[in-house]
Amino acid sequence: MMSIASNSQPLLTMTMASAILPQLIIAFGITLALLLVAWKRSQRTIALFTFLTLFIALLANVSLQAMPATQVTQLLKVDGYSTFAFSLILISALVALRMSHSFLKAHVEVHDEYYLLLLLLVLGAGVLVASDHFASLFLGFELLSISLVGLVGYHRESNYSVESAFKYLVLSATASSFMLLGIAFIYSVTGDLSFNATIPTAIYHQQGLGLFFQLGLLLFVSGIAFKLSIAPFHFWTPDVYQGAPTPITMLMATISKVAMFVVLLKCIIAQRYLLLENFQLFLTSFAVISMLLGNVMALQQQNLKRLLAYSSIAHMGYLLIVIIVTSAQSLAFTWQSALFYLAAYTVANLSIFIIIALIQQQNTSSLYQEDISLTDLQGLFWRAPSYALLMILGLLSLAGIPLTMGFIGKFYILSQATIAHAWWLIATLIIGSAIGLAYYLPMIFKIFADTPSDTLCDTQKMNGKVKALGGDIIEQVLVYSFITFGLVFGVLPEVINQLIAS
Amino acid sequence: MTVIPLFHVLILSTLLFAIGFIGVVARKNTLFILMSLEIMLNAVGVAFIGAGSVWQQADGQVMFLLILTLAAAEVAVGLALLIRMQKKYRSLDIDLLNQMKG
Amino acid sequence: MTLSLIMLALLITGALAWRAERYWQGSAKWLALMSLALLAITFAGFVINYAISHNNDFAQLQVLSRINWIKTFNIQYSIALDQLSIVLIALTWLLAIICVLVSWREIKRHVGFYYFNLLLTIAGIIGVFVAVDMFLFFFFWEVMLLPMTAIIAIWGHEKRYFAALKFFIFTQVSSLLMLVAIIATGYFHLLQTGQLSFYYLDWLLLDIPLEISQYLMLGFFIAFAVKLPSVPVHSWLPDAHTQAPTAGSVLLAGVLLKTGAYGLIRFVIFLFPQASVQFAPIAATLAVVSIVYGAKMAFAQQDFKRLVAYSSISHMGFVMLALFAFNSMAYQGAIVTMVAHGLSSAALFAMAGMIYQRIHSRDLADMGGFWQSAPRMGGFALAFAGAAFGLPGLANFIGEFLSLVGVFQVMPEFAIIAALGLIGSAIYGMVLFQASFQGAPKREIIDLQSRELIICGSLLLMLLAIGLYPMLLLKFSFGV
Amino acid sequence: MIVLLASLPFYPLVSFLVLIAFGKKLSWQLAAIISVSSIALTVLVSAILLFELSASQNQVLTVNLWHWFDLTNQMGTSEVNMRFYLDGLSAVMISVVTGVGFLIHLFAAIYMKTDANFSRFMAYMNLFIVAMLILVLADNLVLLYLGWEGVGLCSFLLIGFWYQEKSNILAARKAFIVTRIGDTSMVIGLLLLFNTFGELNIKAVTTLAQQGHNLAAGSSPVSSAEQANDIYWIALLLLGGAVGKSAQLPLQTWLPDAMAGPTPVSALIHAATMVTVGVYLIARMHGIFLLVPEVMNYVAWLGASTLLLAGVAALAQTDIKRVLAYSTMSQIGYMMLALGAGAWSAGVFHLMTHAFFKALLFLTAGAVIYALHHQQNLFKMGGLFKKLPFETSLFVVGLICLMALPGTSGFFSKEAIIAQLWSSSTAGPMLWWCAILGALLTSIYSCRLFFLAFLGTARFSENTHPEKSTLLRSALIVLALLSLFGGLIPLDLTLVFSTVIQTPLAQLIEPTWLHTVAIITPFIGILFSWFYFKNYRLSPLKGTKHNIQPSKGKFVVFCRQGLGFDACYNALLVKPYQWLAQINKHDIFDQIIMLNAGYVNLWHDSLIFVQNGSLRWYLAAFGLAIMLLLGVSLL
Repeated sequence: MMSIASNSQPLLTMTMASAILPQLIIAFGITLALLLVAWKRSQRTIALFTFLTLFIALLANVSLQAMPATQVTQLLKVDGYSTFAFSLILISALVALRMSHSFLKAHVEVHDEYYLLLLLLVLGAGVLVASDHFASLFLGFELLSISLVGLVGYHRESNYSVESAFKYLVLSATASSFMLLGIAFIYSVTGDLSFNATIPTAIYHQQGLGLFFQLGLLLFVSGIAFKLSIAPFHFWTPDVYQGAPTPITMLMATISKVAMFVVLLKCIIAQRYLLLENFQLFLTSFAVISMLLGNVMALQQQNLKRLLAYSSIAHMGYLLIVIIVTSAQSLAFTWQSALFYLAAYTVANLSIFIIIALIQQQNTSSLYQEDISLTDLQGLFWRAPSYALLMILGLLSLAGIPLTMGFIGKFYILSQATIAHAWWLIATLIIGSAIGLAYYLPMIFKIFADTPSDTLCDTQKMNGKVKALGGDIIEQVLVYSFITFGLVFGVLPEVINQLIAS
Repeated sequence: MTVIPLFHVLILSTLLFAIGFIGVVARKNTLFILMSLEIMLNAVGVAFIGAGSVWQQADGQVMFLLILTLAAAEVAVGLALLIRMQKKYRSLDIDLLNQMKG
Repeated sequence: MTLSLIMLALLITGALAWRAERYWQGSAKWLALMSLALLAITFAGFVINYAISHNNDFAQLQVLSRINWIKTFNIQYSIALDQLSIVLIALTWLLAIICVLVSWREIKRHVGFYYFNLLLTIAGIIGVFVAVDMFLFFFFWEVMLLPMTAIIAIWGHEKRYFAALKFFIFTQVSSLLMLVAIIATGYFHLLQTGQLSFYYLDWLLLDIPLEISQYLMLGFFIAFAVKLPSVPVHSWLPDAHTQAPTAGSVLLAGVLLKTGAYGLIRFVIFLFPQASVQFAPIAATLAVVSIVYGAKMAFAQQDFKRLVAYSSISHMGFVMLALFAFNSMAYQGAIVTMVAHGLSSAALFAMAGMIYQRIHSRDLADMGGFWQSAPRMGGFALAFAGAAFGLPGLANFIGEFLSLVGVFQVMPEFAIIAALGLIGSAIYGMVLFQASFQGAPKREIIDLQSRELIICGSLLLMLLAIGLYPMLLLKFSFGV
Repeated sequence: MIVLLASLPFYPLVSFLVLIAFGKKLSWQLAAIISVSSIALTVLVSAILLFELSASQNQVLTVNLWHWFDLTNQMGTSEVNMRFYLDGLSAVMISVVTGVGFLIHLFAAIYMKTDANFSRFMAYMNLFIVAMLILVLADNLVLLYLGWEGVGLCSFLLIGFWYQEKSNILAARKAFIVTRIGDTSMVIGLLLLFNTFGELNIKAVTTLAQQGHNLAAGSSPVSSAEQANDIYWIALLLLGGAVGKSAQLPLQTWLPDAMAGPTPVSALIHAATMVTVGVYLIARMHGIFLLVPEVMNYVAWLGASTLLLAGVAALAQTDIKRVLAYSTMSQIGYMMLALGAGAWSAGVFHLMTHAFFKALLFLTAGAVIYALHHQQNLFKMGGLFKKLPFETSLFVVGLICLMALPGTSGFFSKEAIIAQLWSSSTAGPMLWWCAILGALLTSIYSCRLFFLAFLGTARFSENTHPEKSTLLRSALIVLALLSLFGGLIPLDLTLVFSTVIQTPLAQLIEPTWLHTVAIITPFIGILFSWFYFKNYRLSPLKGTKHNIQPSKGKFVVFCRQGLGFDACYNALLVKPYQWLAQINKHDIFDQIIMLNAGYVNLWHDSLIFVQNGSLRWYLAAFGLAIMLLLGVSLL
């Protein structure tokens, strides 16, 4: 039972520092940003500065890939998996940063808090991804939640922002207190807050205090499930996704999901919670409900963001299968399938949200980018083929159709489930993806549908319209790069497998 | 100094937590919801302190310090939102916040 | 290697056609036609000189190339050819050219993108017929669906979205079951030989105990039963056919149904022999029910294309019955029926397209007495309806007779009920022909033009050739 | 010479293709010349072939065109190829088909010259001759089946030639589907046959069956019993096919409706050639039928019952062509009776003579109808002997052959059949009496037809304009001569039916009065109808205007509609099938699946209700979920 303060080695050796270099870069970035704000208040510089910090952190993180797993103080442990997850997070942050330019231009005053909150959010996620101790988990969780509350309610004038911010605040506060209570009960029984503490297996089954352990475990998992928007605790997701501005919804859908899932997986594997059979029961019930509920509720959604919220609930259900069926000897394979699926899910969501942001840019009706409905997609393919192609790729990837990363992700999960003979989970997955097709495909058909004004020959119409869809060179580059990302990794997933396999 | 068994501490914190949770669910005024959130967090603090003392480790108290900072941050953001809600809706009734549904 | 190049060429010419259409009108269809013809010739040339240089008659699977694709699962990009796939690919080439000819004047919106999708579907279908690695097979199996659904959804008729959605969900759900079966067999291979592989030839050496192979076989069977519509899961076909554009339904009926039958042959009967023998009675009942049910439903239809769609369900019921009889006579009958059905249903759908172009309706009530104003079209329609109900001298009769002889030796009572299906086919054949071409002439329609004559003429010639001299085809399927 | 045999069916095929390709452009004369000359050519070639046949050593000519396909079963593979096989029986058939066909083509060329798509008509007639020749010359049963279906298709096309009227289409469809039922039973027969003998070549099958039979007599009973049972079923199924095509009892309802087609069609297809195809099949497969006497008994009884039924129905008809149709049905009943009784050559001989006089009757009826501006109702004719003397005399010739008055060809063939009935093992005295009763009925309805149409007063006002063209009349005269003196054509089919096993059991002593009764029955019939139908033939007394109405009696109307067979088939088969099709129009399976989709949408609506946007409800749900999970984990 090693307490934090009393140990002889120096607190932070060189190897440890280099291990958590990306997180350190972002932390210094935040402080420098605060100083920058004091020195010269202009939105362009703060945006550029944030871009630089994130970019350098990404470079540092990628260079970390080859590094063996190192324990940085008792709180953090950086290994191949966390670096891959953190690079995913940094990429999504960069894309969100790019997308928020147009959104912020709509208001006159300078928005340096926006960028600060963004950096804080990324730092929180970084801490979470590398955490190895309940305290660091708690720190990362809170950093993430509080900064997200600020970002969700960023627009003062929009009528939804107060409502969604408040809903998110109250619900995330309750969830974190549930989680903390859970951690407290676990701590009270096991006596050690770090993940890889050796928990005597006897504890799992003894009455009395053991009961508190199980209660604590349930509370802890429900707190995390809230953040991952898993079925019974998903109620906040549709409203907050719709209320928040699009770049922030993109962040919520990708960064918070990736970070939370990685930390949940680390904690469950390290603490070997799966030995408890009703823990297995909780997770299976979570997975089945969220798979069915997410898909069914998304069926006739008209608002795109609400639809994507429900589809993210369903996808978290698919991901849970990876945890349920994991077994001691196939840990590496579990990590590989989980991270690949997360990568596919993130790329798909990023591509869809990029297109939603671009569409919202040009129709000024929804200044605060809340209500983007299915009819806005009408005939997008004939107006802007490249945008439509990216949207279709994203949707196909979410639906799990070959040619896209989503399919390889689903293939991973299905192979894991078949090895573990989890036939019922496979059946739910198949039914879920069948229902999923019932709302992904109509969206694609809508993209191909003829716009009512499509009388004149479509060739001239196309040239005229693309310019109108706006988006200067960087957006075009972003769109084309994501198309190539989606296709290349869809057809040749081997590239990512190397990255994960450490 | 009589040793208070861990069991009692945990029961106390669960009860306190339950009170806070009911406060959050039942209350109509947003201010009281924030207050009940505080109660829940303090209940967790109690549990940590109790656990820490049983295991003779400082971890419990360190966690409690962290919880306090969290509570402070949350309340700050909560009150800010409260003010904006007041300006926008002219009332603090939580049930006004239900435009987004379906 | 040339086979992958052919598929790639199809993709590239598709994109080219799409681009070319933007600059000068009408170039896409010529480009598509030229590329299809050229690639068909290259394919034929490749097969012939491969046969000569390696002097084998493709009786066994000739593996053409194996390139590592996904190392973590030991998945290779491996393709191979044998007699069955050559026959079916030849059918695909022919029907592809027919499709381009049929949609010459019918497609007016987004013409370039249409030909892109058409060529992509053809590439997908050829991929399905040549893929030997199970993952690659599944990959092509799904890739084939995407452009096909796009064709139905974008260029279809009034209820096209519903039909495209139904078509996609039906096939997708059943192929997910197949994916689970593929993975399970792959890991069984790992269990047995310690090395995970999805390679078809490795799987052939596996001996899986019956109670496991039974379920694996079922996973494959359901996916192929949906594609080859057998009764309980057939309801996507009539909708997809009625709403698809003519070329779409020609392709759908002509070739996509054959991928189901091909899958049955290669991945159910050859891969899990004991399980399929044990499953044979159930499959035979399903087949017989779909023969009789298809014929009955066809009789009740008012829509020209829906009637022909139900008739294809009845014909494919014959194929399934013949396959599950496990004797070489029935197997040859199945192959001839597949090719014959491909040609005759493609012809009937082309005919439906031509009628639709003239009177903009598919309802038999609007038709009537066309023979008066379009005698040539009437003649061809009679010949194709004759082929549909198994008139001897045309290809379908040979297929049906061979499969009936084969099935009779193994399960006589099923053969007798299937023979009753012949009466059913005569009834709907009569209804189809008489309602549209005989009776009091309601409207004047112009007779077949030169392009349409080429289509009908070539198809009729093929049907007659196979009908009168089936050795053309039969010496190809001795391999079993 | 072999090339001649191979090329026999190809002359009409060429003319068919020419007519189809350039149909519209050809004038009437040119089209007529092409089609009739091609049939003339076939007549010439078949004459040469007949001569060659008699010269050849074992009276058999075969030619192999090309290898069609192979059939394999456990006994090994047997080749099925396009081979023509000419022996005594098929010689008779091709002479009938081409000879009578040529005359009918000649008649049709003039009769149909005013029709708009004349060339299409002649094309179908040629195609019919092609299919008929293939059927007759086929050496294996699959090729026979090809001809069989081809003939069915042509009869469908020709019956529904005037496809503008709805009734013609229905008649054509009915004909095709009813014959198709027969064909399906024949296909099943073929399957069983191949399964037992492993061979579909007719010669080989008959020899195998014989060996099997002789062997069975000696060897173990097991294999023979099972094989005998198979042979029983094969014979029965082949009989089903024959019954379908030759419009015998169970499947005869299509023949009367087939009269909707033009008259030359009824003459060629529904009198001379197609309907006799069933008889040809049974004659050709006599080797099989001989082994199963019970089936031959069924054939006999079937023939007899159709004979009587058709005779009774013919009595009640009002349309001249329907009377002839029922008379054809009864004459074929005679042939079936003959085959059933084992009198093979007599049956085939009657087939030939029947072709002559029935074609003559139909053609003259056609000429009469043409003269009376397409009036087919007997009760609207009358007194024609004054107006159309030529047609009347020909009709009389036809009728006396039909009634088998001594000296005519009908007499020779019918007497041959009746003579062998009494003592044959598979028929018997009972059937002999049916045959006599049938002959009586035939003579009665013939006289009724003659009196109604030709004697009595003219019950029509417009004047007749008979077709006077010499070609047409010469064709009719040739036919009349043939039907009068056809009986003298020497026909020795002993070689074909050599395998007939002489019935070992003792000859039943035939009573002497057998022949006399057979000869005098037609005269009794004439006498009876002379008195019974008195008012039909006598011109009414001056001043009293009485026109004869078809009797409305319930029984007579019942007979007129083909003794209720039509009605009961409609009620039992057609209506239920249509009803079944209509109720399941929207595909039960489809609805089940759509039900699931609906169910999911129902789920969607109820769940959306849960997401009602109020924060406190979300929190309550949060707590509820935890309580639930806690409860579950405690259990």
